[in-house]
Amino acid sequence: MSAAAAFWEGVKHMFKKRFTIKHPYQEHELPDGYRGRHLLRMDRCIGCGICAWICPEKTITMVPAANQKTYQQNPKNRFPQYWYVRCCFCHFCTDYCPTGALDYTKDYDLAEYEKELIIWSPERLSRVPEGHRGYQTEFHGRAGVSHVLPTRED
Amino acid sequence: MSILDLNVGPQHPGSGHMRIMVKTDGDFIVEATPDIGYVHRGVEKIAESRNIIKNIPMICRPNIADDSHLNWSYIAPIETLQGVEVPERALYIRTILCEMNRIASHLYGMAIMGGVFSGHTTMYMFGFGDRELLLDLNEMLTGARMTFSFSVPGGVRRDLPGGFREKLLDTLDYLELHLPAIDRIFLSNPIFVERAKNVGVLRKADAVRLGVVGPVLRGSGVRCDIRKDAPYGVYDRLDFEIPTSKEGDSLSRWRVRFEEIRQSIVILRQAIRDIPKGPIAKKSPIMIPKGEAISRIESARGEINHYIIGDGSDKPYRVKMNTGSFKNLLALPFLLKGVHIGDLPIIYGSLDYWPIEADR
Amino acid sequence: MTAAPLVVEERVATAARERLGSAVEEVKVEHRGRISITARKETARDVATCLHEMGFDHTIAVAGVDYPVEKRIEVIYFVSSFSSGDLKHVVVSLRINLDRDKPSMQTLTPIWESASFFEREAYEMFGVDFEGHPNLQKLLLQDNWDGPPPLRKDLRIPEMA
Amino acid sequence: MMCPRYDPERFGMQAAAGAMRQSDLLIIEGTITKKMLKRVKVIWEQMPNPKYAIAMGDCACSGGLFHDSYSIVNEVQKAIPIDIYVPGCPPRPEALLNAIIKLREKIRKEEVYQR
Repeated sequence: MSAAAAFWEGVKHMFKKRFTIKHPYQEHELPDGYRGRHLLRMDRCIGCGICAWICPEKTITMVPAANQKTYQQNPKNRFPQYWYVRCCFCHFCTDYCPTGALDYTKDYDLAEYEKELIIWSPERLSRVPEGHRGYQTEFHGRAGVSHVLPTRED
Repeated sequence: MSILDLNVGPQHPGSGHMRIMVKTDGDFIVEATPDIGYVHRGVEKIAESRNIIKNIPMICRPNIADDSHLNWSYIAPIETLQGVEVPERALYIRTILCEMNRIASHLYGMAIMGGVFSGHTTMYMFGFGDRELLLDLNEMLTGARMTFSFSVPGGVRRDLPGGFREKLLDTLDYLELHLPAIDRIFLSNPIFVERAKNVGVLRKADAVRLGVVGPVLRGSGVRCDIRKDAPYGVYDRLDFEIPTSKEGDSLSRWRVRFEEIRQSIVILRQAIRDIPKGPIAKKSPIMIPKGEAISRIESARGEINHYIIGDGSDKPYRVKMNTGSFKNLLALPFLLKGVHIGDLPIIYGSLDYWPIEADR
Repeated sequence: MTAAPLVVEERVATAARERLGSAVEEVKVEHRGRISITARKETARDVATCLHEMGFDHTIAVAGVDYPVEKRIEVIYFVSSFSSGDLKHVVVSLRINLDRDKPSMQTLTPIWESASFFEREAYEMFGVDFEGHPNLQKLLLQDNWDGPPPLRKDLRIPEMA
Repeated sequence: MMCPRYDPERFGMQAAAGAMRQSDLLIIEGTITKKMLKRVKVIWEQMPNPKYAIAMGDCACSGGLFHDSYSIVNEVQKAIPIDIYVPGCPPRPEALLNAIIKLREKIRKEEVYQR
């Protein structure tokens, strides 16, 4: 195996299909169930705080909804607020939420200039990103406290 | 004879921070002592303060190139203590994720430790390019590129999504076609062979005495692989060989990793072919009964052990985490004695040493 | 998992019992591939040499465990074998109990050289002093660490309720 | 991120691989332990002005998963002025590229003497 063969191997790749994705103009298509930012459905959240309990980094704090909006299914008026600088995107909160109020989105671009801007209030979390398909039940663990997951025939 | 001190600094193009304090006499290394701990985050201490589910993301972080093995090794003692019977399909899905991870981790190692350390940029581009395809598969199966936290005590968190089987088989076909190209430009490239042959030779007796594990051990001719010696999961039902080579030099260690990629492709094809139907998880409480257990899992960098003591609460009493890189570190000072300074990156690279996994 | 006949494990256990006799407090076969031997501080070295001759040629882990209630620190050497064929799946855990205030024991590095970094880590994290260790220095902690050995139960981190 | 799929050289970026004196962007990727903090400061001093820093990943921004460890520095911005925080564990390569594009906008807007 001479050096020329090795060199030719590299040169051969000049004529092959380009592998680079020109990022800002071409997007890499993310699969369903990609674990990006969370999506909160405020009409389902009962404020039980299991998501805050199971979070490994204590990212989630329970805060009242803004501008005195009340939800009848959430008597204590407590909603999860995420501090994404600490979140490891393991999505145990989404799996353990008993009412399925949390969901996966494909939104991953959360960089900010200051740390405080990365605190996502419940209202900001409940904004649905465009092109979001509700695959929540397919991937959602609906595990309740002990994580038994639904079986799904492939 | 003037002994000069040389710091192969904590930050270098390799992965993670680790300093080697080298004493050189002219161009030859008299003595090299590794100084580690620059990425020591105290995983074992924090693990005692969180319940077993909260620990999973943290236990997998020390080696993000090889996340699923750390996860399985942490879960195994908990499952033996809890006595929960993991369903067949979950074991098969774990095996699929682990073998995909082994290929991605070896490609990462060849790209950074083999390519960048010996200035071979094409190997770096080939290795990272092919690894991207596997990361796409990881995204599809688990939702994350490298850090899955996918196994929980009692099973796995998701089932195989639709279309995963075809995409996996296509990726494996492409990899099988592209491996000879990687072999031609890297392993059989006379320039790299000249640098890596008979460099950093670790004979069989020294390898056993120093207790090195994984591809470093198999590169020295010791046929030892936990997947064959103490089979866990479904490895006793899959037939594959354990590649070893006799010489024990840097090139043979890379050759063993390269052959292991081929074996992992064979394993993946069998696993995806005869994966049974059925549940993917079993209900298991967040609690460890009293007792202790140690697990042995073969990761891409060698044998990983987790020794967990449970005291009946939901938090483990003691988690002792032990990774392949920490055991291979002992070979570094031994191999670097009396070696030309130019060979240091090649020898250090051939150990595929991952400082974050060693410091924990 | 079918309860395979623990032939190999029984053979190793009985061999250990005869050759060591009094030096060993207890030899127990836990389950497939796991044997635990409890030895005293003084007899640790010759138990180790006996195990080494039996074929257990390297350590896969050395774990320190702190039991503040019983006022003891337990150092566990997990050893296994590369060279001999049928011992490959067996892990012997050699347990040595030390007093918690001044834990010190003879180093086993001359017998298992693979234990040297493990012992340095146990020294740093638990304060166990290994007499005769080639270079017993700090391994992982930062240079000016002044607190107690971190893995002992008396160093509490904020989250410990 | 430096791999062929998200080629950053299109943005005129190259991994300096240890040549601190020629680089002007320091990406803190991952946890800074107390032992490593001294070295990070040494690197930061060696870089020529104007210089910028990105805290990439949870561990660099806020300690992330290991926030209560005994050997971790939780707030790196006390030691080094951080311009952009990129959450994620680890963040996607595209998230880092978007952060660098955002940093370039910030550089265009501010004058150099403010550094």
